[in-house]
Amino acid sequence: MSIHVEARNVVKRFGPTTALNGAEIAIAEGETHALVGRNGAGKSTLVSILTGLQRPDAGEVRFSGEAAPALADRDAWRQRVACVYQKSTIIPALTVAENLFLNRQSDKGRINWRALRARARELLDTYEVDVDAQALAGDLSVEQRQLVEIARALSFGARFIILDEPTARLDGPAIERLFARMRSLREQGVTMMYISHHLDEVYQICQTVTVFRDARHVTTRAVADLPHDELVAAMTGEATAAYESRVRTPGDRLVLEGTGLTLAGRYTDVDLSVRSGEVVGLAGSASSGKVGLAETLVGLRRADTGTVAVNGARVRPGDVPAAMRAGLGFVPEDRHHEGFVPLLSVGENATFPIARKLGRFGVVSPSRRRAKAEEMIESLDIKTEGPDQPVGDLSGGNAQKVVFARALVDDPTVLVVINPTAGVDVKAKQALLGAVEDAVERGAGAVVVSDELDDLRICDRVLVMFHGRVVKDVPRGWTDHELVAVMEGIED
Amino acid sequence: MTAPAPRARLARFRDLTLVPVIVLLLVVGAFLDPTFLTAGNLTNVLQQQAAISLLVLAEAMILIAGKFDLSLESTVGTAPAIAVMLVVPVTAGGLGIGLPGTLVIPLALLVGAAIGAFNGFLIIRFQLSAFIVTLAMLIIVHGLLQGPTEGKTLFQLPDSILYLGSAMWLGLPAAVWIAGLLFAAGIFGLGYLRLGRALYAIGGNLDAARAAGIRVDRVLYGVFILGGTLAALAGILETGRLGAIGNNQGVGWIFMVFAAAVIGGVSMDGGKGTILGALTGVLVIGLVQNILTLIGVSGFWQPVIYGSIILVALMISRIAGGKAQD
Amino acid sequence: MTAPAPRARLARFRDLTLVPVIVLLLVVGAFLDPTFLTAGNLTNVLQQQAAISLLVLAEAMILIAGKFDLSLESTVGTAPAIAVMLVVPVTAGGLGIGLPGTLVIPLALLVGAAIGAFNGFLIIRFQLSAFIVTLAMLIIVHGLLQGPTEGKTLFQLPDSILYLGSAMWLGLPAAVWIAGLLFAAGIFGLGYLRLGRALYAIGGNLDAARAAGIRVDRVLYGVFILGGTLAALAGILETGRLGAIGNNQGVGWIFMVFAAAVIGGVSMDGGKGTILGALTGVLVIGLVQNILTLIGVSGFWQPVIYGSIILVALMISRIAGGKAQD
Amino acid sequence: AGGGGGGKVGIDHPRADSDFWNSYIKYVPQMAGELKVELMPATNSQNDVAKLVNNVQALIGQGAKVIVMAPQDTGAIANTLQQLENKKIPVVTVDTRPDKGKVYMVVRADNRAYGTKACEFLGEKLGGKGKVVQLQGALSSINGRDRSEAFLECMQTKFPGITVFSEPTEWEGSKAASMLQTRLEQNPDVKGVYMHAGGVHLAPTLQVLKQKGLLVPPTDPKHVFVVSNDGIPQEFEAIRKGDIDATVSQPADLYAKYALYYAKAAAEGKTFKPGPTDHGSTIIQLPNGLEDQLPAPLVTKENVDDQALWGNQVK
Ligand SMILES: Nc1ncnc2c1ncn2[C@@H]1O[C@H](COP(=O)(O)OP(=O)(O)OP(=O)(O)O)[C@@H](O)[C@H]1O
Ligand SMILES: Nc1ncnc2c1ncn2[C@@H]1O[C@H](COP(=O)(O)OP(=O)(O)OP(=O)(O)O)[C@@H](O)[C@H]1O
Ligand SMILES: [Mg+2]
Ligand SMILES: [Mg+2]
Repeated sequence: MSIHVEARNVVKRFGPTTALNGAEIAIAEGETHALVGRNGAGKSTLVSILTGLQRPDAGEVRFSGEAAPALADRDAWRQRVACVYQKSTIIPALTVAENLFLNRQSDKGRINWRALRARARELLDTYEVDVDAQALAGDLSVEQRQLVEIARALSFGARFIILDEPTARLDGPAIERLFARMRSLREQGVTMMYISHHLDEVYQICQTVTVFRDARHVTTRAVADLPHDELVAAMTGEATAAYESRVRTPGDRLVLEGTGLTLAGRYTDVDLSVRSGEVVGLAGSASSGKVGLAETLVGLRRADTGTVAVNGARVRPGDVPAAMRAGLGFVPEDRHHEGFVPLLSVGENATFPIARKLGRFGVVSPSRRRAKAEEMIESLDIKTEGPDQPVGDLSGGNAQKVVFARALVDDPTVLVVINPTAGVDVKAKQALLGAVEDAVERGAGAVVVSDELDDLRICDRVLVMFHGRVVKDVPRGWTDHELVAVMEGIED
Repeated sequence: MTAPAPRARLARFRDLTLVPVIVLLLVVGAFLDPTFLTAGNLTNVLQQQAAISLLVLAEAMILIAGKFDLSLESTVGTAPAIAVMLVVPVTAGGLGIGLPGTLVIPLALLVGAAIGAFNGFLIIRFQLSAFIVTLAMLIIVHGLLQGPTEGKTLFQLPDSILYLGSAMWLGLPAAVWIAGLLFAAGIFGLGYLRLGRALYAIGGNLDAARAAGIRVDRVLYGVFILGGTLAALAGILETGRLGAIGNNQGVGWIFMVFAAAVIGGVSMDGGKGTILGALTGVLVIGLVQNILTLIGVSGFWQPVIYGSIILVALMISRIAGGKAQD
Repeated sequence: MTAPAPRARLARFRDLTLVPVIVLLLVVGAFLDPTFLTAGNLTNVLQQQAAISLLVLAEAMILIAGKFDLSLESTVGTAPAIAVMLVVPVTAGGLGIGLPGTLVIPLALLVGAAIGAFNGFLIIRFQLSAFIVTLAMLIIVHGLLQGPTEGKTLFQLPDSILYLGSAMWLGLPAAVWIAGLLFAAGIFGLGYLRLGRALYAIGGNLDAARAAGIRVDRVLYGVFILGGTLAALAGILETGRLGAIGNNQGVGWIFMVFAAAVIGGVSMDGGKGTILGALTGVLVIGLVQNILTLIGVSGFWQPVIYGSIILVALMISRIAGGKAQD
Repeated sequence: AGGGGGGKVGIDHPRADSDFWNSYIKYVPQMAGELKVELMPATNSQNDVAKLVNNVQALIGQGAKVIVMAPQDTGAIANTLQQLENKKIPVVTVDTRPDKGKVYMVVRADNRAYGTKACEFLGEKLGGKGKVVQLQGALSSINGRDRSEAFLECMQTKFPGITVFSEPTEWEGSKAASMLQTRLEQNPDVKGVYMHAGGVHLAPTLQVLKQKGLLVPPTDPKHVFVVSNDGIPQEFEAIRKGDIDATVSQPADLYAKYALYYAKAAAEGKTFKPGPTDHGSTIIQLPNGLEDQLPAPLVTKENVDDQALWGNQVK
């Protein structure tokens, strides 16, 4: 088998950080090649170099043995490689059709919008993406946007396609559809590079896997020859046992109660209660309303009807500070959107909810803040230069830990976490789930909202939502298949 | 065959949220003053707005591309003035270089383009804040008019620079034709050309535009240069209309330019808005000015009425547009 | 126990990138004119900058919170003028309401606060673009000075409003003390108060601030109201310095205010910058003005020199700051 | 149809932000009543020649037969004057003299004479030596330039021993105060100030002098001689108190009166010739029309209470 794409000895620095330090990868013609590594290992940086967005400080990229085209020659790059980037490249103010054919709306001259729409519809149909070609991309759900990006990447007809964490925001059936598409592309001889933190996906879809650690290449092996724990060990540099959820007995005290909650278009007539020492999962496929419900519980949204009580006291609807004061801590759905202020320090981001306790008369004492932050950095094992480093400079997993720190800093009696491990590497995932369980062992109640079955395994029971209603209360001991069936509404 | 989806159809109408306002102004104007609805008066409104509308066109494109240019207003006076000074003798306020008079229009456009290119250079190459760079440039470029003229008006102008702003073509001022054609070109270009669509992509998500193979820097340079050139053309039209270049030509326009673009639906945040919308914004501002003049509102209170109308138009386009503005 | 990380130490110095510029200006100034480095002249510089510095303080806070206020400059004239008109008799240009003269300062501050609150209302409640709302308000608020005064200067002022701008305390003008104290309060407040840090959070990521339990709307209202009040106080100081309220009081300041804030390191994009940095920006602008006056540069060319110095300061803070500006 | 014959008079006011022009604006309807001129609602071009052009177009559209205007930018009005000439609409300009284009009459005081008068007054008071500061208006206005040039010219020829510092203030009180303060710091021996516009410069100048302890009677050797320009009531008040020494009274009332007088005459088809007039002024010939140069008296402590001065009539 010949080598289709090759990166040799690539070095890339961003100021003081070295994102890639002599990294290599060689991808054989026609294979689906996984690239895995912990957050910040340099995977996305390699992607931007392989797609010609950034110039390596040293090293070279070769396609089928030839040197890569000049950086300015975008057309040449696009004939060689198509990509779904980790960061969205959808332009919200433009229609889906235009996003699909950005900068190639027409060959030359006037754009024929009608023809463009037709082409877009055809493309969306081909990849079974159920999206209106004329809708504004900004009106799509995160999942739909992701599908549009994938359809666009596939549409170039390039012989090499890179997918950087495409499944981080997809639910089960959507992932299956994507994999089906990838398999058929492979049959047509297309080479792919696939990046994901879901290692089971690597086993499902890839033939070869390359592991990066600390900006360097560690190993490249056939997937079939590499057991799961060896792969994790290669990524983390040490042997790591799979996460074992702990057993506990929930207490009797109701810490969180939602009664008769309805929000038009999102969820209808939901009752929910969480006891101290209990972890309740909220699951459901796309648009089931679980996130909307969780956001209502924490005060980010206001229900049309119904009440939320924390520790027995009713909380003013739609009032985050009130919910926090009542003893609630939470991790929002999207860390970039609602999780942290990138320019502010780790210490500050982590201690906002307790700022009033860090000094008198409205003053925040920097030394007390630093002390508290160091405590949180220690307990959550956040990899940072210190409490004064801006969160924007941290890798995704560590930023997510800071968001956890913010949720946990006030010793909440109720913890609501939404997609707690999105885009987070194996080890960080364990740390974060462990943090939820620690809090619960200290007597808190927790709600875990997630699409990932791994996250739901720590739950004492899982409420499954379907089209805005809670359809089933599944106790511990479910199998993947059972739970997915309920989520898809196949069985009730 | 296919009915357009409701959202997209709505988006198209969003360009036209000011049309009811324009109709209302026409009715109110006709009611308040009999002269208002005459062909003569409406032609005057168009002629008076012709020059400033070119600035709105330029600013709308720059805003859509996600940038900002305050210095356009200074170019309106400085570009034609420098061109004239290169041409006329010292006795008429010239610099004594004495280039041929026929070159004056290309020279003015060139000066405008050079100012735009310099803005682009500072903003794109040095990655400085567009607001503050063009604010400094607004001051500097105006100084480049004041300095050599020592504050004096240039009134001995070559005939060629006066022609466009004062000629009539087919019964309408040439300036109106020119502005109309350029707006038509703008509507077409930003609606149907890849280059025009690239502005939306750049303003909407710069990294995505770059990833899609759009030569972002080149397009942005182009937009700043085009903006400066249009401002220079606006200056040429204004020079022809007024017959001389005063030291204050264009000064203070920029606020109206932004007001027109924004009430016309162009977002200050980039990537949103249309040239047609910007045009309706210009017309609203022109009609309001004309009506206030006709009914003779006290000059002291005019700003209050004027500002309030901008606020109301803003609210209308906010409510009709439905989304928070930025 | 723990040494600050290198990053943080660098960030602290970033506030002070203009310090070398200030030193350079002091050296150059001393070299060009012997009067420059005298205590008297430097005191004058401080006094001349006192009023505008309060606007810079206000604008810096508003910018850090991710918003924008152009209308501050109009408040400088209008707030004290309305207060005076409520107090003085009709013959002195008053409205004939005749409130007691001792109320004039609280009244002026109240008017400023009300203007700020109205800005906040439109921007926060109606979610309109801050740039364009405050642009319209700039026009309207100035009209509220022009309208009732019919363009006349208010000469007969109650003594109380003149005091702060003209008194000397311990050998320094009272205005300098006031501005100094307020800047000290601003530096402390934005550095160490919960409320001050909330501004950075809101400007840096509004949704995250909301999710962190900060009452975003309330804080933003507060910042607009505080901004209006500071502008009114600036107006009071200026009134005392000039001895009358002209129709142009404050007009044209806003550009200098932005220039000072931005070269001082405050980002137009929110969440970045410090009050100390903004203060260095004010000082640079004040020293440049003073030097240009002392050496008697031709008025015609002053804008060019002035704008160029802003550009250079911008580049210096860009290079020293290291990051692209927005 | 109103009292007089000939038709409607359209009038555009140049700006609304100075006391002088505001007095003028107030006199206009009063004088129109006295002279029985059929006046249309006035427009205001707010110191913007582009607005002036628009306003004139609107006035013509509404049927004006004569136009009265005060173009602050005297060059950029040329085309409009040409159009008005083509339409046979006579134009009276107030205060400024257009560089090009036909005018029926320019009603104006001699701004160069203002500068010269101020120079002569200060030169004599200072005994031909020392330093004076000139607070200029905006450099782009012809009146400002005329005053400035005449003042400098006169100082150079008649009082070469006097050093003049010229400060461009853009008609802003704030700039005037800062510049004067800085200049006094640098040259504590400045003994005279000429202000181009009492409306904006008076109060700031007095504040600066007060702060420096220089606001003392003329008998005191520390006294700084101040000449203002405009003739507003506050200047007269300051002269009476001895705070300033003189001002040039710009005749706001006569501007209004004779602008309308000539407008009416134009509407009735009357013509004028160069030479002395019946109201103590002289008409001179310009290349593009005629100019009536109204007297602009220098007001000092001696004549400050003269009731004929317009500044003593406003209340
Ligand atoms: N534009 C940039 N400027 C500065 N640092 C950067 C930039 N891009 C990446 N980095 C840094 O380079 C390192 C590698 O980042 P990269 O995004 O390649 O990691 P990754 O392996 O894709 O991680 P993840 O799994 O979280 O996506 C990180 O430390 C990151 O903070
Ligand atoms: N901002 C919004 N405005 C209006 N409707 C929305 C908005 N966000 C989501 N929806 C719609 O509300 C419904 C429920 O959304 P919600 O996000 O609560 O579901 P979810 O279970 O979290 O789905 P997913 O797993 O796909 O995130 C869906 O139909 C979704 O399209
Ligand atoms: Mg990545
Ligand atoms: Mg969701």
